[in-house]
Amino acid sequence: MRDKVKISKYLDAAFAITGLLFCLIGIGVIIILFVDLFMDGAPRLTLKFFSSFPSRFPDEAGILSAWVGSLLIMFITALAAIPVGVGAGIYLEEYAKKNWFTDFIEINIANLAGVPSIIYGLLALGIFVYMLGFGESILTGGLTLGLLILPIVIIATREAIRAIPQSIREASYACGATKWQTIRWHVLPYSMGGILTGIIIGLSRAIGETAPLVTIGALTFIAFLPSSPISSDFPFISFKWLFDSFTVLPVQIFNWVSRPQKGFHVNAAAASIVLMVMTLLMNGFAIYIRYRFRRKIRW
Amino acid sequence: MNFLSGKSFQSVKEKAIETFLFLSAASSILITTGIVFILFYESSGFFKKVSIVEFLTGTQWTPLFSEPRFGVLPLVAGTFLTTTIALLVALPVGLITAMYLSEFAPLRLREILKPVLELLAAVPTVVYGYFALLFLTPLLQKFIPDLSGFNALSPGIIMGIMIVPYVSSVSEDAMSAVPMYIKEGSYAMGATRLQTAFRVVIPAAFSGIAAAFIIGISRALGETMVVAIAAGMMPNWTINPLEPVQTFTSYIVQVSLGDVPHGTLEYSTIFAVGVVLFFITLGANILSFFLRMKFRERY
Amino acid sequence: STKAIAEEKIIKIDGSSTVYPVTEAVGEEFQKFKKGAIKVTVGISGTGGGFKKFCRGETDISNASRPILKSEMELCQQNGIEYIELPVAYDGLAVMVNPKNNWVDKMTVEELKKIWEPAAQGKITRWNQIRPEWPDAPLKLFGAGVDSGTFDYFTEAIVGKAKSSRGDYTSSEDDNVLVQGIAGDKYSLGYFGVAYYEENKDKLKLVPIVNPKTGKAVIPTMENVMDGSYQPLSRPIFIYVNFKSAERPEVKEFVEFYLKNAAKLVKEVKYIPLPAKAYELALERFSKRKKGTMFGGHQEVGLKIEDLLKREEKTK
Amino acid sequence: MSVFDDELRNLKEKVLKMGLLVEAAIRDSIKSLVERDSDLAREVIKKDHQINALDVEIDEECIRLIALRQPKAGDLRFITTAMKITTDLERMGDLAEDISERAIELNEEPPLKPYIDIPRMAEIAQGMLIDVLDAFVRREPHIAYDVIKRDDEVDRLVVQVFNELLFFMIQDPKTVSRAVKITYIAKYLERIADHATNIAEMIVYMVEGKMIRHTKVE
Amino acid sequence: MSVFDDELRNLKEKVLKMGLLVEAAIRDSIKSLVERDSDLAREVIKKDHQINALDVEIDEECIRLIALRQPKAGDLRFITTAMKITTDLERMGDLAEDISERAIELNEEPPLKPYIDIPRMAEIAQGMLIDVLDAFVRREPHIAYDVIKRDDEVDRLVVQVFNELLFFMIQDPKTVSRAVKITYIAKYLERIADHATNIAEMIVYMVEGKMIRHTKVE
Amino acid sequence: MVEELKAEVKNLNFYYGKNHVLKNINLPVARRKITALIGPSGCGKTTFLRCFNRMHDLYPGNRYEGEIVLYPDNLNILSPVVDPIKVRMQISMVFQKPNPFPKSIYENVVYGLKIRGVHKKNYLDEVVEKSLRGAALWDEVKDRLHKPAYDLSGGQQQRLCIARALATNPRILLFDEPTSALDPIATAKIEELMVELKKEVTILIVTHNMQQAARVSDYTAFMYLGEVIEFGKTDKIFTNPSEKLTEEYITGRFG
Amino acid sequence: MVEELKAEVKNLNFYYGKNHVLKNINLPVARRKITALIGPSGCGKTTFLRCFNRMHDLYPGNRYEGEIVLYPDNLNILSPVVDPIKVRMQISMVFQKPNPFPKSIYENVVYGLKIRGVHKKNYLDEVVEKSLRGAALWDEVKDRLHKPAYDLSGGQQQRLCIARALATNPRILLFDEPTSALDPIATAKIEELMVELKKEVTILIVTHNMQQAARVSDYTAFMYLGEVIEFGKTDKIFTNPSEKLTEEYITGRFG
Ligand SMILES: Nc1ncnc2c1ncn2[C@@H]1O[C@H](COP(=O)(O)OP(=O)(O)OP(=O)(O)O)[C@@H](O)[C@H]1O
Ligand SMILES: Nc1ncnc2c1ncn2[C@@H]1O[C@H](COP(=O)(O)OP(=O)(O)OP(=O)(O)O)[C@@H](O)[C@H]1O
Ligand SMILES: [Mg+2]
Ligand SMILES: [Mg+2]
Ligand SMILES: O=P([O-])([O-])[O-]
Repeated sequence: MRDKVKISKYLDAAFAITGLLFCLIGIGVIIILFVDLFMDGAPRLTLKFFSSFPSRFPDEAGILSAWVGSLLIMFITALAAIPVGVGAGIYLEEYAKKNWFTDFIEINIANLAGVPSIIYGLLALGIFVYMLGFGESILTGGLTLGLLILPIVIIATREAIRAIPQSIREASYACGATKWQTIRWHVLPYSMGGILTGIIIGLSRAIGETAPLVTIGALTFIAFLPSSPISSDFPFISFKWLFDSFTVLPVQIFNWVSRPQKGFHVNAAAASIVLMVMTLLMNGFAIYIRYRFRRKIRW
Repeated sequence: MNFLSGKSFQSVKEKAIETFLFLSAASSILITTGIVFILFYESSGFFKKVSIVEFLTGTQWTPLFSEPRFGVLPLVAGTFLTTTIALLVALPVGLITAMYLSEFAPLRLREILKPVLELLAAVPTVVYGYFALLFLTPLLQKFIPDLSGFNALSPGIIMGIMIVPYVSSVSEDAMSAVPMYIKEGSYAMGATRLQTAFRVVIPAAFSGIAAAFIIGISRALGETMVVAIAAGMMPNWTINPLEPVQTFTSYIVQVSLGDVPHGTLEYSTIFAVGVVLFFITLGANILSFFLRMKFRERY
Repeated sequence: STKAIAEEKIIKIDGSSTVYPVTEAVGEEFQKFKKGAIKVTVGISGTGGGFKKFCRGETDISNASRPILKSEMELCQQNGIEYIELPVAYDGLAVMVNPKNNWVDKMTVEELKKIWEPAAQGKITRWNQIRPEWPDAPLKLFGAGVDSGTFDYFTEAIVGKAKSSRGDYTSSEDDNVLVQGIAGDKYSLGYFGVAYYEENKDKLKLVPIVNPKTGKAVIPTMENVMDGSYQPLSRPIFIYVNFKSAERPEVKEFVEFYLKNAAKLVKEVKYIPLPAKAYELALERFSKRKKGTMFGGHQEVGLKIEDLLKREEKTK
Repeated sequence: MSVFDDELRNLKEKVLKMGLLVEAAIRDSIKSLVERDSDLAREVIKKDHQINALDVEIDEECIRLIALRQPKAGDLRFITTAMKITTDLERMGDLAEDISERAIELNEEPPLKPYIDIPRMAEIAQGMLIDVLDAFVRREPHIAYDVIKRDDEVDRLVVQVFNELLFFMIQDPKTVSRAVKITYIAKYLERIADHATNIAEMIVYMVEGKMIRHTKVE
Repeated sequence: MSVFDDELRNLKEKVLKMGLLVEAAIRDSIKSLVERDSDLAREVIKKDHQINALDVEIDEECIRLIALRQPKAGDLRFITTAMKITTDLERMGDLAEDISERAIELNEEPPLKPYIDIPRMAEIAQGMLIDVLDAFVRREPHIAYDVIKRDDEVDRLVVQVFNELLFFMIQDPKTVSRAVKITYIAKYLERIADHATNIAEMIVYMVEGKMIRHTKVE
Repeated sequence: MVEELKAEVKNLNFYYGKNHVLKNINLPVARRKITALIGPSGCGKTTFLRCFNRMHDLYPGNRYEGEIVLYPDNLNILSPVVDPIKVRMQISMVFQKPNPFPKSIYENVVYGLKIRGVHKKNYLDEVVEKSLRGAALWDEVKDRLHKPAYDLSGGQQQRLCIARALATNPRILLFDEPTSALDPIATAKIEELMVELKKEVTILIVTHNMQQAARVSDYTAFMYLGEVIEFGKTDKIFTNPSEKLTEEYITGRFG
Repeated sequence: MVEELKAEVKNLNFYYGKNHVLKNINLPVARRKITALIGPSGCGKTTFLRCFNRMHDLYPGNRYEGEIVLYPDNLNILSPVVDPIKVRMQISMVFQKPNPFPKSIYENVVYGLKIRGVHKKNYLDEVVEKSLRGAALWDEVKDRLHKPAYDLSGGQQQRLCIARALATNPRILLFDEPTSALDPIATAKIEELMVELKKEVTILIVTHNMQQAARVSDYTAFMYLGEVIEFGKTDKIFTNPSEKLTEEYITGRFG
């Protein structure tokens, strides 16, 4: 028995080292990736790179239209996915009765989360581009990615809501609150951390997506910015930009990378760094929010 | 206070909100319906011309050649290969990482490691694709001289690494959710950390881990850009990971980006492939749903 | 905002990825020239994808690495779309091996056909099956994506039938990927656009192709392509202009700008310009609003620039 | 069978043991008087400490049980009753001791007259004690009620004895000292019966939960 | 101040009240004897029910407190002591009643002799009772020890009274009936002192947690 | 009993779907007294208590039969025409685990009013002070009303929940095992508080802890298998219950 | 006290990092007796108990000073050279919340042996029966040994945890508030069981419930602010404690 104990202890130690090693492999990959990209792309990371349009000359090409496009697309994506996603999450957790239909919705949402992004591209192509005639516009792109992250938002919302103890809800009801008051005053505020995290994780996934946008035709040379949402005439707000064409960072990267000239590959590396930093920032923000809310809300 | 009150403004508002939320939840069904509709509608032309039997049993996939063959099995093989390799990497690494993080790592280290590992999921997939092609493949070729420049192995591994955080993060959440008092029960019996992890924590967190695995599988099945870039786009009826292969997804991007006239039989192949892919992921997700139902955590 | 819309002048271009760099360069210059007053967008959805949109009237100009096909012509007709076909440059297909390959001096069309025809699938797998004196080593093949105009053209030119090819080779839509493949394997052989060779001279070695007519082995230099001696692996690429859009002054101005500056810009993006005469003829064709295609709705191989010009002249 | 039940049974047995010791003491003290056996009387006096010890022991046990077991309802009534019973029993033991003391004193003098009523009273009182112990053990309130009724007979006898002895004393002053002592014994016996009555009343409380003490008064 | 503390204070006050009633009863009964005031004696008898009522009330309260409050340690000793004290106090009340009864009887006959030792004994016993109540209220064991010591004086006086009366009776048989009654009264007072001693012993237990009862014996 | 009644339960039956959990319950609830519900686990105490504020309406499939009449209004609060939300305003509840909202102390207390649309600062301030004083918490928290409620200790949190329940000026307070998550000292505080509170409101308390029922309540109902087996004054129940089952339960000889 | 000792705590100090939680504790542990630790929340009872099986070794920054000597071996289990895993084999623990592993009843019981590499079926079967009998659970579960432990009721789960603890044949059993999650009837069962168990093993129990300490233990230690204020026979402590603090605590006049 002595030996067995010893063996167990050795195994234990060995596993600890293995585990750490595996973690380090993952981190190593990130570091290698980043260093690799950085060595290629660093020289191009100048202000000009951000303020220039694409060009046939690698040195002059920049990502202005791409990052503006990415931001606008993210805006639409968020606008589309957040209310619907959060609303669906709330409905499923707070309102839905347990029956075959909600089971069905549940399986359905889990499934949508697993549907390859490219299939969303096919869907968007059929629905938004052709059936609804939105064209290859910012609106289409945003809605497509919105659909793509909708399940992520729904699932995050549900998880966050589920973490709220029933006792809190009952406390609210016992004070005479209605269902919506309970949701509005308690469920939503307390799950906000989780929901926001889910949204940001979703957006950071969306911002790196290439395939679905490629299928709806985003790979575009655009040397100008979408029209301004503020116009000089009444009603001073214009929605024309929604229907403007767009490009986004990953698509730009994909484009550059398939060009023959070395210079474009450098650009691609630089743009990749930008994209990565953007996602890293978003993820960092998500982690921060999670941390903040975890600290603020205890049951 | 008047106890007896009829339908008030309050309850009308409640009802309206509930309706909105219900519609949000139902949107997921709408999306699924949309996907199914588009896939079937667009592939109906294909299946009118090509028998399902040939499609599902043929071992040659050359839909774009002058003498097209529509056997989807090479794509199945390619998808299977890359997915399997990815899972061979992601599941053990993810699980071990999760075990390490939840049971072995000091709290501080875990707080750092976990978000850093999650960054692996935040890297744009295009970047991973080139990483597999330009970094890993040449590296592997040093050890495996037989390895083709395009192969299933390298993107498989990279995909594996890419989905490690999905697996490890969700598994770790499930393992951390196993209450400390159950783990202490094991330690108090004289168990080592490893014994506790394997014998108590993993069984207790089984459904969460299973869900993590399914997420991993879905991701691997649906991943597009990595395989499109590094696996070679060669429909190859093989299970040799050293050879180039083509997956469902890479076929879809290939055609989306390519030259095939829309509305032709060739074009409709992507929807046929989409249908297959959709049903495979659907199957995985339904499986996961029932697994979760069956192994609901109870402690 | 009606004013804004009135001011908005956008030229929408989509289509072939092969033609994309040329059109992009033109678009860039044109916008500079117009100081941003006119906006140009260029997309990539492949020649076929481009035509699909074009024939639905969604784009003003379509990039094409091959002439419009029958089915596409019908589609355009259904939607009442008429077009003007304008050649803008030549694209040479290069056959490439690894620089460490010291045995291949040149190849004939027959040899290439022996390698690439569908019958070769699974059979022709070693170098010495092509020429016995070549090493007994595996033959690793790389080729343009089966969904590309390049693939169509290569199969047509070598095998004799478009899209007729063996399937057991590595293909990619992204030619850089092919470059990597060939650069990474001593026993590799592949084909793709010349521009990629130009950028990766250190990693690749060009294979001279024996011109079946002259019997001379030539490599795809700009001169050889332009003078038609690099045959059959060079082809013209086109833009198609929507007839109605051409009425719009900005489109008209753009197309004219395109043809006038093509010679210079094509070279800049490592493509092969048409002879100056050809551009003049094309301009003329445009100014006359010459509708329709010069091809019968199918691909043709071995078209020399002279032939093209002759046809152009015939249509005058 | 829980620990607490064991402890309660234990307590009950102790109370019973104490009761039986008291009963024996009463019996012996009367016997020592009737049979003029001073040794027996001294024996009774000597043994009283056993009763006293049990008294303290039972009290401590009761307090321990209350402190450690938080008895409620029936159990609680049982324990508090036990605690109060011991006071009565102990007092009965003391009274037996007192009877014995008087017996020793009386035995040193010539007998005044044969004891008739005193043994009769003693018999009743003893019977009351035995029955009351029985009622305690069997939780039987009817027996207890019955005991309470018998107290009147004892009271009647006391008056009778007192009057008789008064007569003696007035007739013959020499008997005064002895007669007074005998009236004392009668008084002691009356007290013993009173205590038995008290116990009976407490048993009624223990079993039925109602306090019938002092209800006759008023 | 918790409810329980309130209840305990309440209980204490009730015990005190009962004690004071008993003290008054003793005082009045002796006064009725000495001053030959039968009305006062009847008053005492009439008032005994108050004491009895308090006895039952305190007992019930104690049981209630044990059942509802799970007293422990000091509190528990306090409550059990209160429960036992009432038995003694009630008995003291009964004895005062007995004294009154005897007083009424004696008052109907001519006085035998002026009472000297009886009031003296009564004074001591009363003092013991008052002190013991004081000890109870102030949780002061020293006072209790002091009370215990004084019991001997009472015992001594009883013997003295008894001998004196014996002398009377032998001398004059007519006095027998009265003298016997007076010896009874002395006995009653002795018992009262005994009960005060008992109470004192219980107070020692209550405060110090040690049982000193019966420790003199043996 | 001749106490004034605050409520009366008449032939109450309750079903969780098909599960018949409360069986024909009749119970008077004396005004400004504490009535305790005791009984073995699963006997339906919580279920019964939650009928009083119609908490069961929150979950589908639950069904009441019978009446709970509230006096002096003479209103059956189980009647379907009665708005459960209004019932809950009048009959507040304190739960087993302290469940303050993760907001400030102040916000917790005024919640019940705010959802009723009361927003007048002065008035709210007043209510906060009054309720916190009522819950014997004012002195401990008056300097940090706007600090998070979760910084309070468990016992303080539970008193905060009581203050929250008091803020809407309820007529009846329901306590469901309010101290089972607290240590003995905090428990004692809450118990004292309940005794204090009954000067103003009627209290119903469910407890597993018989001692607690004994300590605080005026009346006790012993429930078993969904029925009220015995109901009476608490001291009677604990010193001398009428029913054998009750006796067995309170002396721990049960099951 | 002249009982035979099973263990003796000598000058024990314990630190959570810089937090000095146990202060110079000395305590004899009588063999085959139940020793209860009581005291207000946060006084260090759990911390103290968990020193006995070196549970604190699981978390970084914890530090012991002093000795816990185990008799008759005369072994200081806190000594750094002693393997905590071996200590835990000898000194089993039962926790506040029943914490069976999510496995079958059988697997739960044999867990301690299996991790020691014991796999002989016959032997394991024997141990399972013996341990379950020891935990007074055998009759209730003998027909479903291979069913999930989570299908058992709370009280049964806790007894299963006791059986699991017994399976390794420990010399000391540690109980940390073992019934605080159970209802009174299940609690009574566990208490009976503990009394039964002390025929074989030495038991240390932490409890918030003074009544419980009173009911089951032979010795009681009252702890306050990390110190043992009073230690003695349980009946002494509950009827007549020597220290004022103890008296205040057990009569509920504390804090
Ligand atoms: N939502 C529900 N659906 C169906 N049955 C339920 C539900 N909630 C409780 N029950 C059942 O109703 C009965 C009464 O439950 P309730 O919670 O009222 O008991 P309780 O007396 O409060 O028990 P405890 O003391 O354990 O809290 C139990 O048998 C329980 O199993
Ligand atoms: N992991 C820890 N780190 C730092 N301090 C701790 C830790 N665990 C407990 N403490 C502190 O040590 C002291 C003793 O805690 P412990 O849990 O032993 O108390 P306890 O007597 O068991 O209390 P309870 O009755 O509430 O369970 C407390 O003041 C607590 O705040
Ligand atoms: Mg309950
Ligand atoms: Mg603890
Ligand atoms: O994109 P292509 O049509 O030129 O292959």
